[in-house]
Amino acid sequence: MTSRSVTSRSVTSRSVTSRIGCRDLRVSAHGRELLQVPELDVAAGEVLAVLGPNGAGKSTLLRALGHLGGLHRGGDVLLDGRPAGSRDLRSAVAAVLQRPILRHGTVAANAATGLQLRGVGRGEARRRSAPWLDALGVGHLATRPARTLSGGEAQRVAIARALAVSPRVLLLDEPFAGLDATTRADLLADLRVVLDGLDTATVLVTHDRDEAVALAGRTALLVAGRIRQLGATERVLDRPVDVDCARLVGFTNVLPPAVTGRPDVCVARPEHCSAVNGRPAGLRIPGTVRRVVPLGGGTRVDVDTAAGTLACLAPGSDAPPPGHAAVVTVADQHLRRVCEPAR
Amino acid sequence: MTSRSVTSRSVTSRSVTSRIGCRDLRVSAHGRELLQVPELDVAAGEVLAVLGPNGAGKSTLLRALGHLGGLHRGGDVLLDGRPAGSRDLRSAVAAVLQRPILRHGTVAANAATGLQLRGVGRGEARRRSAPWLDALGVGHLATRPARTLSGGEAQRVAIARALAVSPRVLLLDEPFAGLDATTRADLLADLRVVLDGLDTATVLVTHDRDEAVALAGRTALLVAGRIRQLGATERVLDRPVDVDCARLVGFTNVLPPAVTGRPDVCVARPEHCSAVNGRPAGLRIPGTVRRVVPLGGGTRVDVDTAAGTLACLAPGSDAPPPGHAAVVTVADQHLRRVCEPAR
Amino acid sequence: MDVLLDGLTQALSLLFSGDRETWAITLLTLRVSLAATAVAALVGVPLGAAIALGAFPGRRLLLAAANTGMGLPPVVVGLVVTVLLWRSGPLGGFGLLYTPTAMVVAQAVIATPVVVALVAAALQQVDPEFLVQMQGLGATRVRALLALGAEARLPLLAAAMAAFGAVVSEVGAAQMVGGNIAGQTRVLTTAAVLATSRGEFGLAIAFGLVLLLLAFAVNLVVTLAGQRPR
Amino acid sequence: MDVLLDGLTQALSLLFSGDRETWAITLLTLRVSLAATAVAALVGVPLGAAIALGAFPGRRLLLAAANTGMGLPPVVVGLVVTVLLWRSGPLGGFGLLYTPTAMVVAQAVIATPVVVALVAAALQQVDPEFLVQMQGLGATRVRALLALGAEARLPLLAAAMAAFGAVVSEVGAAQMVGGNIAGQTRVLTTAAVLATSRGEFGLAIAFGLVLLLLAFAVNLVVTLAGQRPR
Amino acid sequence: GAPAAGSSAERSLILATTTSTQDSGLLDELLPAFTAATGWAVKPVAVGSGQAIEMGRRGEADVVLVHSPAAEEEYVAEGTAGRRLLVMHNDFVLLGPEADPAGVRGARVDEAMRRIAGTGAVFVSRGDDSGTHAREKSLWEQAGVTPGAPWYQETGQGMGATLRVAAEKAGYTLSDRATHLAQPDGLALLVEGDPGLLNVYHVIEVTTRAGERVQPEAAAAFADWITGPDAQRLIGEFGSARYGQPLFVPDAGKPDPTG
Ligand SMILES: Nc1ncnc2c1ncn2[C@@H]1O[C@H](COP(=O)(O)OP(=O)(O)OP(=O)(O)O)[C@@H](O)[C@H]1O
Ligand SMILES: Nc1ncnc2c1ncn2[C@@H]1O[C@H](COP(=O)(O)OP(=O)(O)OP(=O)(O)O)[C@@H](O)[C@H]1O
Ligand SMILES: [Mg+2]
Ligand SMILES: [Mg+2]
Repeated sequence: MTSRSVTSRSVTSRSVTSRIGCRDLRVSAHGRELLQVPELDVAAGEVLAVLGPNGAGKSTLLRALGHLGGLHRGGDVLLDGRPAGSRDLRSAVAAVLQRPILRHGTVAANAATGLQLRGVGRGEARRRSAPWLDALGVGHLATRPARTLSGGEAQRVAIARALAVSPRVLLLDEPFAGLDATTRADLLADLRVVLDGLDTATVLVTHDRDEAVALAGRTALLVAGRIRQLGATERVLDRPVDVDCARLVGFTNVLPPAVTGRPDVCVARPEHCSAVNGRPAGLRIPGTVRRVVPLGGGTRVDVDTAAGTLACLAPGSDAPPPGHAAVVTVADQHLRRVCEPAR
Repeated sequence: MTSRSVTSRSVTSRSVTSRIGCRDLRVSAHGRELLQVPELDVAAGEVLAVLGPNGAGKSTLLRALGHLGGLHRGGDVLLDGRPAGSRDLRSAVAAVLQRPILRHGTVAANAATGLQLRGVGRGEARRRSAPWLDALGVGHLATRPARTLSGGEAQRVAIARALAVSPRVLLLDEPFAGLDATTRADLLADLRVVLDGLDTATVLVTHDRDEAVALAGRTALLVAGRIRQLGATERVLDRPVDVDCARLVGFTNVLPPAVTGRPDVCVARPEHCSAVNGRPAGLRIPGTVRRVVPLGGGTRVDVDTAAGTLACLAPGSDAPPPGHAAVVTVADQHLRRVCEPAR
Repeated sequence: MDVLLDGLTQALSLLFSGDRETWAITLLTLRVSLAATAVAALVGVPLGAAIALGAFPGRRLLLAAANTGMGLPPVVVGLVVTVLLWRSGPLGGFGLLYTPTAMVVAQAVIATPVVVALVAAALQQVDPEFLVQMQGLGATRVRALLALGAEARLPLLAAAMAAFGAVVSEVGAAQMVGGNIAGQTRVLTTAAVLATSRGEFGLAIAFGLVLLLLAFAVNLVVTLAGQRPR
Repeated sequence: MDVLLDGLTQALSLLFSGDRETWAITLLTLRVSLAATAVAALVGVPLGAAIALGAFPGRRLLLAAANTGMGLPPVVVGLVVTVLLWRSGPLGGFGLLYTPTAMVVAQAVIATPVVVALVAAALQQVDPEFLVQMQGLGATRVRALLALGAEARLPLLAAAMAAFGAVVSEVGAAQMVGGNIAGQTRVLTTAAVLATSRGEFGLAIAFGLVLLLLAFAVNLVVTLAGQRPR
Repeated sequence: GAPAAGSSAERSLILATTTSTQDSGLLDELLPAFTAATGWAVKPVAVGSGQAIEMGRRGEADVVLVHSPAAEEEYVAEGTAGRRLLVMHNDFVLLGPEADPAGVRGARVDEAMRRIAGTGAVFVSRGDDSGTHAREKSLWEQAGVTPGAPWYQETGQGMGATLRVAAEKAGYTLSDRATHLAQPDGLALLVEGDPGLLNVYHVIEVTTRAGERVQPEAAAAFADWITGPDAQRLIGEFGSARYGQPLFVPDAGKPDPTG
């Protein structure tokens, strides 16, 4: 009874703001726990970005939030602050899965699917979904069989199909993967406007930090099935709390206390590390050049040090040759202190 | 006879350098021409990036080059400078399709597929493909059924599977889409090294200009089934030859002579246009603010002008409110002159 | 060979002279077979779908049983149903033996494993993500299943046609539980057998041709229905 | 009901007392049905694959024909084959009528449309990109098709089992072209019919059970072969 | 008088009979007349004699019309059957290839059987415990021959199918005259008219002793009608129009030749 009343209290206290959320959500498959999220809330009008390495459980989280698919799920999904059943979620949620799954039939029929599944008549559904096809630049393909589309075209149809139902909750799984850069840039801007207008709660899974910055007020970092960090996007991307989070947001050089002589583990981005010219201030870590990779716009130098192999990314192409001694330098302002990874 | 000897001469003249290429390649479906490439050559050890909008025919080009699938193909594919049949291409080519297509069975079995299809015994094939799974960070999944993988994990298996055959020609269709940012960065570096070592000719389809810069010496821009521009990557990305190419590589603001008063059409990147503070030199185009989209790291301001709607992207968040008059300014050094799009 | 030609001629004359008995037999054949297929579908489609989509213990055993069941000898099914419907049998009170209803029962038993096995095979081949995506667009369980059915339309129709084909063409059970009673339970196959045993080979082949025509017509209707624009 | 129990007891005693005649009949049944299925597969698999993967004119017509063909009445097939094999018939010179070979021919005719239709359905359901990806890994045409076959293993096995089930359990054609001659062309279904017409219902059911056991054993072997680890 | 149409739909009896009565077309002639006369609808189930008698034994039929005297007597002796009445007869004939390799044409039937066995000419038996098969077995017995492979082959099928097998294999066989007349089988009629070749049909009533759902009044109605004058006249006329000779000889009331 006690734990129950606690739960319901905490639920009520959130119900004003939370459109979609969960409490103590767990997912397992074949006896392995894929996901465990004690608490998550996304408000109406808010976009939450979810970043994480491959296999972290991002797609699993989206599915669990929408009660999609046959997962072994535990815990509650909350809709408007109240525990919701699959039926409630069906009418509230629209999802774009990681891979566009289109039906047999034309593009227009596919775009209308969401509305039709919600009971809208065929003609009406097509009328209402057509503008979304135009918005995503695939209106001219309306009469084409969906199975002949290119990858990016199919992805656009999948997005149009989900937006056409004006959902209260939008679950997007890497929706912009496969879109060309120009469309993607325009869509980021357009989607921002659309979502603001729709008062939709959006969960956006992405690997692109720029997308998170552009669309999401808050970002969650998911590693090995757990949310390690959740907060304002800019802060999450700049102040990782542990080594895994640091790696995830680009601080891939990890410098343990033994190497730096500082009390905490420090992390740094390769683009802030240099193997070429010792900067005046900051850390200096000696090592041997392992390899030099010219990368178009710059050069990546991997240096073997006491902290393992550190990557340095610099514009230009001058680098010490492999096998030579080098000193990796990082300015203090670019160092971040983190905890050891939670295990 | 004449045309024949011309062809064979031109073929011989290239045969020293060209690993994979084509002459007068055409693909059509349902009577619609999807692709027409008069000439293309990729040398051993070279990486050619192919950029293009969705539906441009990039995947079609890859398939045509590998004689993959049942396309209505015309013209010749050249292998080592000589017109090649499907049989020749099968033994030379490995492809990563846009969508990872895995077989029923374990990850290890999938990784070994390419070698087994080339006649390598099962045990040997598994032994030789295992290191590639490790290289792509999915070695620990070897015994898992391939159908339970996450999207990114499947993509990695597909890449490992193709690399495991050490192909003479590698066709990659957006191979890094769906990979997390850290893996992608590492893989870009690793792949560079691997490809240099393998002496493989690679065609890389991508939407990511950074990937092209990092991996490809030359880049082709494909629009509506035709290669509009082909050259050194840095030049292609910075000096588009026509409006379509300009849009494709990020010069999305198109300024016609009528607006600029200059003889040619000019293009500019949104990040080089400003609606806030008139810069001292360069172009000034007056207009009305249509909308302001805050995009995390900056603000996008769309301005309605005589040249249509122009997008301005600037860090920070100060922007004139919608409806107000504004002047879009671009520095001269950021303007590029292009032709009208070829029709 | 002249027997075959003879059969063709007789088939045409049977059909176009509007021979009342032939039409009655054909109609009964259609009614019984369609009813049996419908019953088999009613039982078999949910079962096949459960096998394809579910994750309950005994799934594989059920599938193996269904596959074996496709080899259920109609004669034996007929015999078992007969024994059950016998006056002395447990269901004798209904007096169903030697009625079309009994034929429907026996043929439904024959067709059900066909439906189960082929429906399961058909649904298992659709992308497993399909149902998830339909749910993700707001489909309730029923609507999602309907969408899945529409997606697997062609193989499902093939399953239905296999089942219909199995019952419309079988003779063992029809003969045994129906008794081949003229005007009551005589269907095209039993009529063909009777004609054969009377030595009227041309007539037997004519009945066979009418049967094929019937099967083709049903197939055509079903195929066209399955390809309606959407 | 006691008839059913009686059948079970007799089936067991037939099998375990090692009744030589029963074993001979069972073996003949297996041989004929397997041979017919093999012939049907030899003809039907390439045809079904061509329908599924090809793009030639008449594809859909062929498919409709195959679907209709699943409803080929065995009685009529038997009759037509008989007429052709008659001494006075065009193929009478071979003296095949009332031999197991004739039964294989007739049953292969019955099973081929089943194989064609179900193979086509099975292959059409595999991701069309699959073949392309196999080619993209260096598969020649043959190897790519083999890989496709492995991928569609389960529905292909279902097709094979449907075909085997159809022939092993049918009686119309077996009776007509085989003649149910003791020791020569008597198979389990015709033996069951004979037992029935002799009023030996228990024995008939016993033969039916043996038949089911046989079908199940074949299914088991095929299923296990299909699930070998890879 | 005839009962109302409404109730006649409810009143139907099951007649278990042999395939020969159905294959010859006799039933098609008799049953409508019976229904018209008595109001009983009939479900005729045409099966092997063995199965027909078994159905009577189990009470699954109301009345049985068969031609297998030995099996019938055994059945009646069990005590569950009612009246067994003589209905009609026709005769069996020995058929064979026109060339007659065993030289049986015109011989007495037991001599013919011996010659067939002696020369090893193919003999095709129905082997299905039908009335015809039962008679054939007793003929072998009388001839003192034990038939066996390879010349003796059993089809396990009805008369029509067996005639075709015999024709294809150029063998001898025993058939009832009606089926032989009805089927253009290409076999020559070699032996006929022997007293041992009489084919006698009896109607047997099934009683409630065989099963509680049996309708004895239906059995009585059928037995009475088929041995009555109207039915006997129909039987006597049947076949003349088509074959130029009657196929059956009505016998009701005559002394029973089978004892
Ligand atoms: N079978 C077909 N029938 C008609 N059109 C087709 C067919 N297959 C492909 N197309 C069209 O050809 C064009 C090129 O397709 P392709 O897949 O090559 O594009 P792409 O450049 O790879 O695009 P993306 O970036 O979206 O992957 C697309 O517009 C596509 O819709
Ligand atoms: N049915 C299953 N059985 C076992 N493991 C599974 C199953 N389904 C998913 N997984 C595993 O669960 C983990 C999380 O998968 P998920 O698809 O959520 O990852 P993700 O974060 O979306 O990755 P990606 O960035 O690659 O899309 C992966 O390691 C995946 O292999
Ligand atoms: Mg995912
Ligand atoms: Mg593509």
